[in-house]
Amino acid sequence: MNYTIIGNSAAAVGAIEAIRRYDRKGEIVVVSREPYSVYSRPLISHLLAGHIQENRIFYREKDFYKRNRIQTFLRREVKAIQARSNHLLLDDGERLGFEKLLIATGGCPMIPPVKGIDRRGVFTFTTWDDAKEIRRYVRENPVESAVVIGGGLIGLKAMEALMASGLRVTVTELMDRILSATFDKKASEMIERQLKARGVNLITENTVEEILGSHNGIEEVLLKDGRRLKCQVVIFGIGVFPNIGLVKDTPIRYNKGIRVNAHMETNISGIYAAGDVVEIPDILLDTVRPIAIWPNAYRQGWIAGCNMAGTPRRYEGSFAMNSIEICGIPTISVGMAEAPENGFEIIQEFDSKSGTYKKIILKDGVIVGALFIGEIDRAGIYTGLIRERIDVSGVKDILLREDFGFISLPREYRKHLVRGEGVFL
Amino acid sequence: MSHFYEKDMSGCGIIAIMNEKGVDISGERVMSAIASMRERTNGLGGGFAAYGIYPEYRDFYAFHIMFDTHQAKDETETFLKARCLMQDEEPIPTRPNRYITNPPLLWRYFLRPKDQYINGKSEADFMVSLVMHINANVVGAFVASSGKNMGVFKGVGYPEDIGDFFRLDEYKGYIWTAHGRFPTNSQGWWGGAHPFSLLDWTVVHNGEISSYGINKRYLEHFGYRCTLFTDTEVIAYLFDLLIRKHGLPLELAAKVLSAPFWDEIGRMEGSQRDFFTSLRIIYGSALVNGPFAVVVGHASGMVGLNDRIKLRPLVAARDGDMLYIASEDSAIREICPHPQKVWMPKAGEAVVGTLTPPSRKNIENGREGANPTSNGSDILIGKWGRRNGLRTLPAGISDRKGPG
Amino acid sequence: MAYALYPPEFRIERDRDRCIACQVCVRQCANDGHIYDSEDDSISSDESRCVGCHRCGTLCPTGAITIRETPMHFKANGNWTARALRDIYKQAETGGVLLTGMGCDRSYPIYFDRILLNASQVTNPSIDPLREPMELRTFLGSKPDRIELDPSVTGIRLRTNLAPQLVLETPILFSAMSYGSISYNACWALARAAKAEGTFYNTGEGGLHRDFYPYGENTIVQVASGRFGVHADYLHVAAAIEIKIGQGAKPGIGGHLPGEKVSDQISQTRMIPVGTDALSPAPHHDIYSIEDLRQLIFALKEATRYSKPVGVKIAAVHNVAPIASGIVRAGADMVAIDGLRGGTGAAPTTIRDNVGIPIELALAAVDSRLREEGIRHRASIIAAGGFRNSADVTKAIALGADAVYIGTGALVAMGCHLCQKCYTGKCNWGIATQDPYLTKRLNPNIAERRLGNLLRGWSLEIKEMLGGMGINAIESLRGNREHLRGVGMTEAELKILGIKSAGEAW
Amino acid sequence: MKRIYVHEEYCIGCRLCEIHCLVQHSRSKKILKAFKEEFPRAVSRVLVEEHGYLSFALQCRHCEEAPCLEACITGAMYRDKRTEAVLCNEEKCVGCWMCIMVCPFGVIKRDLESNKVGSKCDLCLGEEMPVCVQNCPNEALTFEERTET
Repeated sequence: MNYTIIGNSAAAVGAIEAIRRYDRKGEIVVVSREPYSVYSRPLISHLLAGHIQENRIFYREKDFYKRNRIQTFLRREVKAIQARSNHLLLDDGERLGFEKLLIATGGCPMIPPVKGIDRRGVFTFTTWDDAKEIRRYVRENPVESAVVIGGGLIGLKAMEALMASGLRVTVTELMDRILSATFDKKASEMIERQLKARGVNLITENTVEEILGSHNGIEEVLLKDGRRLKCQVVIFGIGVFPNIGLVKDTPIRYNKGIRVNAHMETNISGIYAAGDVVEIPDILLDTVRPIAIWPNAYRQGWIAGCNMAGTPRRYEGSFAMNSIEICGIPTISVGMAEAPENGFEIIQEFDSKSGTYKKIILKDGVIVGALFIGEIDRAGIYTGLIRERIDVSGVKDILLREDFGFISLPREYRKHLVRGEGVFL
Repeated sequence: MSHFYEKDMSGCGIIAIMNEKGVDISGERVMSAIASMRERTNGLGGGFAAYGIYPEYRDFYAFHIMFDTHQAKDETETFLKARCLMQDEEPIPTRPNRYITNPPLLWRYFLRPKDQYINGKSEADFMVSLVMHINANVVGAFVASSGKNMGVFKGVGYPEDIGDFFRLDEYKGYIWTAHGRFPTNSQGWWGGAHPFSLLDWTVVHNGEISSYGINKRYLEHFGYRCTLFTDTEVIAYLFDLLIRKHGLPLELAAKVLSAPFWDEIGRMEGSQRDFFTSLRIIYGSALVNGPFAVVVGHASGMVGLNDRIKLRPLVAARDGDMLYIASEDSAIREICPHPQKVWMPKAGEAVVGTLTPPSRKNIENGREGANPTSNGSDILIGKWGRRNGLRTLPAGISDRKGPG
Repeated sequence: MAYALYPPEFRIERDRDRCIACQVCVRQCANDGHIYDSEDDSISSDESRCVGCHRCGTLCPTGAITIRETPMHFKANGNWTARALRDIYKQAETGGVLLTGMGCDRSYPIYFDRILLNASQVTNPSIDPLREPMELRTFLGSKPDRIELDPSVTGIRLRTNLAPQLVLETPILFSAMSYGSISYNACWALARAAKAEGTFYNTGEGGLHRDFYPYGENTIVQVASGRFGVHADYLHVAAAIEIKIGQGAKPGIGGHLPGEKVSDQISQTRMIPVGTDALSPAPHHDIYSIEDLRQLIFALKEATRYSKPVGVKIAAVHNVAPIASGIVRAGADMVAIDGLRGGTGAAPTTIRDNVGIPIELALAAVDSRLREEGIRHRASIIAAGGFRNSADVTKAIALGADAVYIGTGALVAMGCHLCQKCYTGKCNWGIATQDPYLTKRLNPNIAERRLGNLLRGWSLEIKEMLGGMGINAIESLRGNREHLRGVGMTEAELKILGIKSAGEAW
Repeated sequence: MKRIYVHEEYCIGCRLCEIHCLVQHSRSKKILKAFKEEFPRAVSRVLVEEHGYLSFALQCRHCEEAPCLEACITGAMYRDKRTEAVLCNEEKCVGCWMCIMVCPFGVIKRDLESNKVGSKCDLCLGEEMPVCVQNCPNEALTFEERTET
């Protein structure tokens, strides 16, 4: 059996490890645009900030491909998927036949229509190369200040990295607050206060309209409200969208992302897709949408891999969740950060002294959202309750109490303890 | 009689010979057999039991009595004459023997109870009560034997000397048992020598009875008064109780004294299992524990028996109508060089010699049982005899065999 | 009470160098003897609450805790001992009866410790139980004094129809301990151990929880003066029935299970309302005489169609021998005699410590009496009351017991430390309590294992002792007092025990 | 695999498991040192939860399909080949707390000093039995290989 995988990140690794679990012989081919052995994209901010050395960015051991007997086509780009004939056409014209195909091409950074984005000093922030280039540029040019476009997770991680490298940083956010997608107002305020305290220049309800400068670099940016900001670097940190370029003009169906069934298989049998490139059921919002987070990517890859290797497994769907530490404040947000309409119950707890904030959102006795700022220990319990749709109305009042724990939950749910089995997330 | 209270802790030699057809055997033969086991004795006691020696008095109880004093003799005779017709009385004939010194007064009496004294009791029970009374209450008097047409001759010395002293070469009987003692604790007292006897029961015994304490109390429950001087007597009394009073066949009585182990009983089939379970439950206190090899004689036969793990030697042999039981093979070959069959009875397996035609009802039951076609709950003596023969001994027994 | 006139009984010594303030002691003490002070992260003691159960010291991971008797705080006085004074102070405070638990702890002579066993030398080979069969199997029940046979043409038929017997693989049973006085887990462990080791446990007067019916064939059910939990199923499921007349720890005294211990489960088992005191009258109010007892014995035999032995348990009192004789003649198949040192869940201290006689003397007297009367075979004797080890058991059997009951010994095997506070219901070892915080401290799996180990260990030792005496079946030791010798006893005591003095040969 | 099983009906809430776990993961592995001399004090990797008289010890379940393994962005979480235990390679961990976010048992704790996964049951690799099991006085914790899933 031949398994071919386009992409080389979490979903790809998940698939490889699943395939090898059930099929030790089959041939596995990985085609990746990037030249590197599998590495962890979320670590690029740590790298840029100098928190870690390059050798620590690798997601798996050096011998990962060798041990799993994988034929790699690195620094090679797939030009086209020939779904009918089960072939891939590579940039150099080479054709690769496949029996099972996994499309794990991930996402691409969003770049809004801004004039002057081709100037030197303008970067995106998703790949190791991005990080390397930013670093080189900052080292080789007289750079003092930067503008980060986007007050979401990526933008803020980029901001942190740049501050760590000694730059003055401005963050522009279109909405009225940062992290509007993952936090509620109070949480955003808490972080904003911290950012300002650390000298970050936050500009909300505003964005860059044009990047001005000369051939040898950026001099300033022009904001929507006409203001101008001196800076030498501009980074787009808005977010990513599914990288579905490849499947356009193929019979593979897609919407925002590639559409897959519970086996992570596309409408073309034998062709699977996983990771940031797909759209999957959001079990909280009852919609199908891309949820571009690492744990999903790996698990989808794993599920796809199982099915490709002939062991049927179903993907349960997922929901938004994120863990991020900003200015040393750990935060976790799972599911909804704010109640969309009435009919939701909210339990919260705020302690300005310790700077902690906890919030649980319930619908019909079931948790649909949890938000933790400052204090995140045991947050996973709530994630589990959301995932398993456990009715917690019985213990509502103690949900956020110090001593709330597994013991407060129905015995049936505690069966995990005795059985010692894992649960899936 | 405090010196009477001794537990007989002795290593000994025993020999028993019998002619099952009742043909007479001279005392010489048993004397030479026991003499061959001199090594097993230390001259502190020897004795003989002989059956069929008083045919002319066969209807009278022959009392062999030892007296320390004339006063004891008078007291005893008065007591007896008051209760019995005394057909005859005489000193037991002896001849001088340089090794036999200061014997007690030795007399024998041929008695029949006066009917009016029996009142209710069986004749046998009445005679037993006389023996018990004399042994317990008449200072210096001891009834050595009290059965019909039999007698016990015993004293302090090597058995062959005792035999010579009592002129046993002049007696003829169809059963002879003999005993040479090696006591570890005995002041030489004539009464302390084997055989021990009650009515026509005689016991020669090599061993020590660890269960003495409870056997004694158990017998007391049935009116036996173990005033006697050694644990050997309990064997005589137990046989008397089980066979004469409870009507058990000899072989079953042997199975009470030397009971099969529970795991062996567990391996028996239904009715046998129930039978032996009941037997052990009921007669637990009659189980004789500790090392012993014993020959019990009585008017109509004899039985040789080992303790249940055979801690003392016992050999048996057959030659025609002759049955031999002894501590050592050599003793048998001394008088029967080439027996037809020689065997080492298994632990707890009775060697039974029976006088034919039998004279005891319960023996009949037992022997006729040898017919293997049985139904349900019948116990086939022959059958469990064979089963017993198949018995596998627990590990570690064999090295406890051999001369003790 | 304003203040106590006497110092705490115990002193809690905490080695500060060792204490790591882990609070195990705080969490384990149901009496709040240890207090955690979060301010300076340290632990202090309230010694007035310590009952000396040693739970804290046993579980302390650094061995930082020692519990000591408070050194004498009263002026020394041979008559007015600290104990006497403390009792008076307590009573002066409360005006009530002083209660206690477990068996008499006064220093009356323990005759077992003055009796020595025999062994073989030279003339009689001792037997190695590891290499040769050694039989402890014991049958409890009435036995005929002779076997009845029917001669038949083919052989011999057994006519005797044996009365029902209990078969024990070792002559040790677990004494009556009621569900209520001890916890569900404790009862469960006893039942499981009895089944596993081929012996019996006894429900006491607490009825039988239906969960334990599967252990019926190893269960002796008690019919006591309160008649708690007695019904048809109760009698039918059991292997034997025991009529409880008295108890060594409190002869002539009834039982009292305080209402707070009568939980839902217990109320169902005892068939009384939740929360009501369970009071067992001192006498059975349908037994005012021996003939009344006979009626109850036969009522129970009738009720169970003569399918199981019926026994009677009495406390060892001065007249025990004639009483036992009467009980046997009244038709009991077993007589259990509970001596002075027998345990209890709750008894007035003064009764426990002053009423009754030691089991050794009672047992010997009863065995002798029944033999004198020629009725020893009609009933089995079970001795009870303070058996501490296999030697006690062996000596009791040689004195004449068919088997022995162990209660305290079993509890100790399960973890009891004899603090004698059973009646408070705050047993820190999870045994004599119904408090769910505490009952789960007794893991029945562990308890069963420990009980089984105890029985097996003792059985092995008994076999060794038998082998040493040259005996390979327990019935040859039963009542065989020749293997006992006394030391430091008066003629009268030796006479009652029916044993010779050490130094006397056979 | 051999797992730690929890029998809550026999947990007596003494927390000796926590104490011995802490000691096992201290520098000296000596109880008095660990508590009195080592600062910061080591962290127990087992957590006893109590509610009324109910209590039990909880530590990493070493899930068959472990959410923390899937969520770990650095690959620091890995499954030990021999024991199948889920372990954390502190060299690689950067403290993103994804594992804490997804662990449904809430048994992963932060080590605030190193800002790494600090407290994560490692089944006491090297010991023939985890110390929490060894030292549970009531056998409320057992270490068994169970075939049934």
